[in-house]
Amino acid sequence: MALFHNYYDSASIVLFGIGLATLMLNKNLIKKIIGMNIMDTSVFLFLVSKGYIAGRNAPIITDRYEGVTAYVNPIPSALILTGIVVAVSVTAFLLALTIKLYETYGTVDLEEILKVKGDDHEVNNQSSLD
Amino acid sequence: MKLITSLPLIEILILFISAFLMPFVRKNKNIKIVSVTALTFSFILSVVIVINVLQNGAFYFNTGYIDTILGIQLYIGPVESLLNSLFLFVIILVACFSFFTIDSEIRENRIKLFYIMVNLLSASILGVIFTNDIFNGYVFIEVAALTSCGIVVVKETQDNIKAALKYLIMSTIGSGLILMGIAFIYSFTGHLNIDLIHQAILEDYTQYQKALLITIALFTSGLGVKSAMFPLHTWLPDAHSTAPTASSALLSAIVLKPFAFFLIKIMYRMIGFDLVNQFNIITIILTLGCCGMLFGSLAAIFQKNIKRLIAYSSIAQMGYIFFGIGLGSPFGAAIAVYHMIGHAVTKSALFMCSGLMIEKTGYKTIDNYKGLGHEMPITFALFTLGAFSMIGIPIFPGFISKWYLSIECIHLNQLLLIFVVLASSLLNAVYYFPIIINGFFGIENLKNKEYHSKKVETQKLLPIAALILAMVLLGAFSKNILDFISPELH
Amino acid sequence: MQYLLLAPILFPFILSIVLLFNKWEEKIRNRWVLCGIIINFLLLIHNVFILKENRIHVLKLNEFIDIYIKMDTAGIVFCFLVSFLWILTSFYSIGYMHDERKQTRFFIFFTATLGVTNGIALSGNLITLYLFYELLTLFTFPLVIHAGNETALKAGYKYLIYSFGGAALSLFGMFMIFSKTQSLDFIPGGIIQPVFTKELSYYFMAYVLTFCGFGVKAGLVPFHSWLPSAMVAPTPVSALLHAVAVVKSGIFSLIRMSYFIFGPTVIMLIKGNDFALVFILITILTGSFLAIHQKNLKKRLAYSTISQLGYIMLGLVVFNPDSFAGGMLHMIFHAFIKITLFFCVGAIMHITGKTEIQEIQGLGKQLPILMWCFSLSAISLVGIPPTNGFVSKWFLAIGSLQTGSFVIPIVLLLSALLTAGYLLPIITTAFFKPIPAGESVYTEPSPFMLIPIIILTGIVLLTGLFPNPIINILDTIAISVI
Amino acid sequence: MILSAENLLFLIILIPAISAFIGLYIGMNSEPARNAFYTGTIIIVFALVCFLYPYAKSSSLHYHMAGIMGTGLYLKLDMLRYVMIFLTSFLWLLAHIFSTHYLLKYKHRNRYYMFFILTFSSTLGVFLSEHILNLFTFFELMTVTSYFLVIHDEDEFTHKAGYIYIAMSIAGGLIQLMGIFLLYNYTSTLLINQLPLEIENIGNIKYLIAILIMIGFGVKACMFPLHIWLPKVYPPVPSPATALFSAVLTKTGVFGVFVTLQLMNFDRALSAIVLFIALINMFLGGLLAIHHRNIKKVFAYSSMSQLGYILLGIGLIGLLKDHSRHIYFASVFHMINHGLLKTLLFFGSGVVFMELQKLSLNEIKGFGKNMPFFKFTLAVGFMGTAGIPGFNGFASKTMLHHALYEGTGILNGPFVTFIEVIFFISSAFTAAYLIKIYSALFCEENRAYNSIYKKDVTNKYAIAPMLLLSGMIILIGINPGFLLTILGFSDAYNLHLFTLKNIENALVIAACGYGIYHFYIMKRLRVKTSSDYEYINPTYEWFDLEKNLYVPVLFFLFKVISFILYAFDNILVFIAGKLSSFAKYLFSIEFYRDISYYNRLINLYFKMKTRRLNQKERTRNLFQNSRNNIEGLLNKKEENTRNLIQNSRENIESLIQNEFKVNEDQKINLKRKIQDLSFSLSSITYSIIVFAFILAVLMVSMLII
Repeated sequence: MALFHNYYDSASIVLFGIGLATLMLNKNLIKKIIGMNIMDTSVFLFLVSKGYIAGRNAPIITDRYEGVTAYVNPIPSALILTGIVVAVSVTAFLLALTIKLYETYGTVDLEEILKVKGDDHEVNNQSSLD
Repeated sequence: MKLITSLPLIEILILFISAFLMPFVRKNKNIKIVSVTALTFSFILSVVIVINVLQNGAFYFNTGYIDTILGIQLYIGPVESLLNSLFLFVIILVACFSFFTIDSEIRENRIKLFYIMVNLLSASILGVIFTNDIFNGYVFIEVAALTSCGIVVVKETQDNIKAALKYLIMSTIGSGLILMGIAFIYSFTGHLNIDLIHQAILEDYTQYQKALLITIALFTSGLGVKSAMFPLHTWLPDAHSTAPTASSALLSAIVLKPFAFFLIKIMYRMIGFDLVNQFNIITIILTLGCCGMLFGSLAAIFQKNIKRLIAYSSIAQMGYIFFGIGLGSPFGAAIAVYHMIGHAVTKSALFMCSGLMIEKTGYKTIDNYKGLGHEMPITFALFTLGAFSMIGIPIFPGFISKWYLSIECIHLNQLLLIFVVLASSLLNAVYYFPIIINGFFGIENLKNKEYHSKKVETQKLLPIAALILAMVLLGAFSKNILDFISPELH
Repeated sequence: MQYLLLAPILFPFILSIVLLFNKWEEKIRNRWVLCGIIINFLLLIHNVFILKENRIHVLKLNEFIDIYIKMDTAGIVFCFLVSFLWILTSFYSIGYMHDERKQTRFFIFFTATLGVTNGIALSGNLITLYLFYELLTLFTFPLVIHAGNETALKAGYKYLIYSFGGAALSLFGMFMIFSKTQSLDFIPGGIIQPVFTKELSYYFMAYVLTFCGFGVKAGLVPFHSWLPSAMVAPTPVSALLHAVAVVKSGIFSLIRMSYFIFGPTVIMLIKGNDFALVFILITILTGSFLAIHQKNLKKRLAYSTISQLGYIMLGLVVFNPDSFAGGMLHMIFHAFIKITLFFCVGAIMHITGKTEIQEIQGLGKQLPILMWCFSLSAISLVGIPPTNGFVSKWFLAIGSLQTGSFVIPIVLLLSALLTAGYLLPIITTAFFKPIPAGESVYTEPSPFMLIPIIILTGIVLLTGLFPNPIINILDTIAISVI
Repeated sequence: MILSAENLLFLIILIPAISAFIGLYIGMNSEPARNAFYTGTIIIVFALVCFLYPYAKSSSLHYHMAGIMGTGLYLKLDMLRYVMIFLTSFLWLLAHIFSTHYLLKYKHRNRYYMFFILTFSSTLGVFLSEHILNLFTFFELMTVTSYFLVIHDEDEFTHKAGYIYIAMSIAGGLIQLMGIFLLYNYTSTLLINQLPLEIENIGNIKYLIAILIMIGFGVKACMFPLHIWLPKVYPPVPSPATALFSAVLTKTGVFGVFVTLQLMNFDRALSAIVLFIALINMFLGGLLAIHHRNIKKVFAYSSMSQLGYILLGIGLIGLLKDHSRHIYFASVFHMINHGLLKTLLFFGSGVVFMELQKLSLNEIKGFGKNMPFFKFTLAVGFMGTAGIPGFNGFASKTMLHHALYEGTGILNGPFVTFIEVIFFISSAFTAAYLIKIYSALFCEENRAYNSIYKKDVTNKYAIAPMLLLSGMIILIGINPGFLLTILGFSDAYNLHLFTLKNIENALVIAACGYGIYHFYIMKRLRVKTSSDYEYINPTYEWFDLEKNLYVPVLFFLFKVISFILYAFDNILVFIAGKLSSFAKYLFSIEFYRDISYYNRLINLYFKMKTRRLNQKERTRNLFQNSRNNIEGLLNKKEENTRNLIQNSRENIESLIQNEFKVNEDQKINLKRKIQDLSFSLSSITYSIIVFAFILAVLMVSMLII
């Protein structure tokens, strides 16, 4: 069965599922952000596992260059570096917004925040069917 | 000759550099000047690119001048160049418009942030259009997502932040899916460059039937979220209606389009027409497009807030674009691109007009706009022209894209789809006409409204007028635009 | 020289723009409007008789959007009818709009509509016709809601939705035709060549769609209810638009579609005319039956227009030279008669403010000239032999009998009886009912209103007694087309 | 040259038409000038008609004027048509003289005279036209112009009469038009002289055509099923006009029937139909005339029965194919006599109406007790109509009778005897009702009038025409041969009408008439009231063809069709209304984005409950609305539609109000519930759920396909 011998793919798919579920189901903003990070890491795992060639070591040149065959395929790992940068920046932005919301609403529970009507006046007459 | 081919990269770099320089500029006035000069300069470059492509066809550009495709490759065909110049044209006009309106909408210290975001956003949009490398595309999509969320949140009211948060979460899910899609493609083709992937897929796609299907699904849903495809559009009305006018104009008109175009690139250049038609994902996109068209217009009918109304109408128009893609024929994709251009020009004009209306009357609900046609006649006239293109009065681009869509439907002998196209344009009429009629006619509408009382300064009106003029020209020269676009997509 | 062809279409637009931009006081503006429209009529005469060329491609955007103006006999006949009646209506509306508000706005759109209707008449292909068809709705809309009150706005909405719905349907039909024939130019006898058996249902659907699309403006039954509710407009508008310009352009586009695009042979092949016949017979009966119930005079005339339009469409759907000539004749005669009736009702409303039928008791004695014109036109609409209503009914009946169907003449005659049913009571109440006590004395309307009415009644009676010249012209068209 | 014979034909029609309008203009300022002018024109026309006699006698005149009325104007003059126009112009002259005196107390005289002369010109047109379309045109013109005479008095009663008259004539005219359409379609010519040979070879469609055309003429000739307008129209019309209605306009109908039969070259079946209807006419006319009290109604029914006689003659022409000359001249002769007699009678009723303004026998009893001249003239009229020897009625009736005998050879016996019996009974009825009127008018005792009406009718304008007419009646009565030779009947003199047998036969009829009068009328119809005898009229309870059959059927048909077509009228508006309300309901859910999912479920539940109660209440008043619709209050149509929309608008408002009401109280108890129950999904998560669901569906569908 394909699932048993490529552990990395199945692991990353499972991780992706967990990340997606936490992102969606939790009310707490912080949990959502954590869920998002899990999702991203699962994708990175999947990508890195694609580049892995058994019996070779990481594509980092310590003291001397041992030739192409000694190292694992470097491209996926390079991709993941940019992926991590992107994930970090998004998390930073999300946290900033959550702090701002916390300052005004005093709670991080998204449901509470959404139930309180917004401050600018035209919002309230939007939702009722007048 | 080499210099010409590197122009696209220069364009993107100019915009990025200008964005990075802006924090050092002290006064807001200079910020605006820097931003617009960067944009105009890149617009000039884009026009040069278009002429170059017109003369000697599409060309590739490998960053780093290495002829081997190791670095990131940009592909500049007729569609890309045209989209690039037209989007820049609209962004410049929206920026000029924002010079005067942004001060009243957002706080003093946020203006600098706004213009940085605008430049970054335009840079990333050009990147998404040009790249021939899917991971590079992913990076630019991420930058675009963050910056577009930035220009939404810059208003910092309660609702605004909530909407921005909702938008950001939804787009992160989208980009997660796209990344997973890229990972899948990489896993079984080993390349990131679109053309190489295409050759790889053509060789042995039979083994990866299921994987290919999943990647297409991932890309569709990921990009669908970002470009407000029907079921995944719930973030758009809140984000666009609470954002400041300039940014909502940018968002609706420009930001949604590159993601849809990226989907076209993946579908037709990476995987190829015949292969894509085998999977029934195309019919799903088609049905979602139709539902989008109908749902968008129907929802807009019951809207009271004018910005939400126009936001819902852009969902409907995105529905048209996905309808074009969903037809599965190269000509369908060409019409989708043409509609992108037409809609970009019209929607930005409509948003800017509604912004002016809100600024002058202080209300956002339509019922307060009775007799407005009398008070601010020019803005309302421009709004009416924009609305006419949406409704599909002949000569305007709206009508032409509807005509071509229907002709394409008949060629693929699906006559029922034409009903959907016409029904949605009729529904447009149902919600645009009351605004226009109540504005211009009716005794009690015009009871105590003096003529020209809410006069709008001309410099705010110039960009809108330019856009409407561009719209009419687009309508007039639709034939040669389409001849310019369609060969490339075959 | 070729561009003179566009004069009848562009000149009214220029005139309306001139009116828009200078704020003249009433007298000068009236003079401008009058001589503008008369010049337009002269230009038309010049084009028809002196100008050599009769076709011009104004704008060719792409293979389907191309504005193409062509003068052929059918177009000229319709154009003459419209331009001539426009002169008389402008006289009348100057008199009528004297003490109304927002007159300049009225005259701006009034002149612009003339240009659009001429455009419909002279258009050379279906897409130009569709373009002017849409513009007609947009330009007539402000006229319909001229009164500006709530009911007028509601009627305006209804009119807009119906017209745009119809336009969308006909657009759908045009898509289908265009995708098969790659061109929409009008060629007498139709441009759809060999129809293969498998394509029959395709063309039938195209025919049905275009027929219903253009039928909306021509008052076909299920789509007609905008006409009575549009009666809220001032009388020159309802007289001109809902008796001549709007409805007749609906009919004219039906003629163009069925005789110059589909062609009689094809329509008979796809049995489109049987489909249309059912709708038309219902239109005739609905129009006349419901007219009897209406108390309001204008509403009654509106429903009568619907039924008379049914006559004209009947003439067009029965593919036979006699009935075609009958249909066109009735189009011309009905235009003259109905516009006189509307003018008289308008004059009555203008002077006495009365609109209901039982209010105008004994009015005939106070306004003899007006009511005599009304009675003569009403009698000629009923179709009593010496009048022109009878002539067109004669051709219609003979034509339909030649195709062997008994139903059409019977419906024609039943509806003639009903026409008498709803028009004669007006004459009897006006002339033969005693003037109620305490009725204030009314005098005849101003000459501006009265002269057009008298001229029109004269024309109605004249064409009734000597219809031959018109019949010959129409026969030439009929032969070339069927 | 313009006065050449052919042009005269057209002039005869043109002169009165133009003079009508000139007279109207003259009448504006001076009455006598206008009267003189009109008398002058009629005299000129009469003179022209007399001038034309030699042409008519020798050969037939033809006149053709191209262009007018699309098909051109074809006029023809032969002996029959000459008789008709002579009779018309002569009677019109007398009626005009009579009306100058009669209308003194009337208003709108100007208008009356105009339409009087216009009807004259169109009647002449009917008799002269040779092209069926011209005939039809003048026929319709005559209808319209005479209609304006009918509604001259402008009161409610005349308008009802006018309505029936115009409705029936136009309906008849249109049915006739249908016949003409078919005729033209099959023969492609409409000239009367060319038609007979064309009609041979068009097969038995010609019967349908003939019947349709005859219905049109039947309305005017008061044939049986179409006679209902007669009793209603004659009383309100001013007497001179009624005289012309009965004497001349009915003749146009009969002339039309004759022409149609001529076209069909006297087909046996068609003549049998005409004969059958004639018999009904004769019998029914007489029967109803006996019962009625209003003298104009009596004379109306009497002219119906006399027309029966003429139609009998025309019917017989067709049946007695070879020697039909005899019967032809009999019916023409009877037409002339009937014209003269009816004019005289109606002039009499006019004189009575002038003095008393009443027409019912009960009121005018004993009016003419001591008025010798009046009594003499009416007596002559009654004698003539009853067919007493020595008067013109007798001559023509006996000629008809003779023709019947000749017919015995051809028709089978019993049929002739049947006709014979009907002939006898209806003549007896005629005698009966004439005696009834004579005795009521002249012999009854009426103290009220004795004092007032001592001396005779003074006005010479009224009495002169009556005297002239009675003189002619007697003259023709005595020497019928003279008139017949003028008509061109060769062996007029050896007719020997005054044989003993005929006279004896006529006297027996008169006796039976008196018998019917004495036993039936005096006993049954004269009831002894307190002071005096009172005539009652039982026919009102009888089955009245119009009230019980025509009106209810037509009204029901009209209502049903209007209702169906009304449904067509706003079928689209109804559907649009339903669609928009459904869409509105659909989207109201979408916008409760602030209240949590659970709340929304409760909200929905509440709404469904409230909707169900309004549903019941709304269906109740919807049912109520549709009930009063069905009751056929169609003229309430506007209010219904308005309150239907009103209800639906109120329902929507009430829906919204109680939604808020529901929201308020619902919120209160919900708040308490929510505190302990923290489970809720925010709108963002709501949309993500949707998204996840779709993604799942996508995945599953991928895997399956």
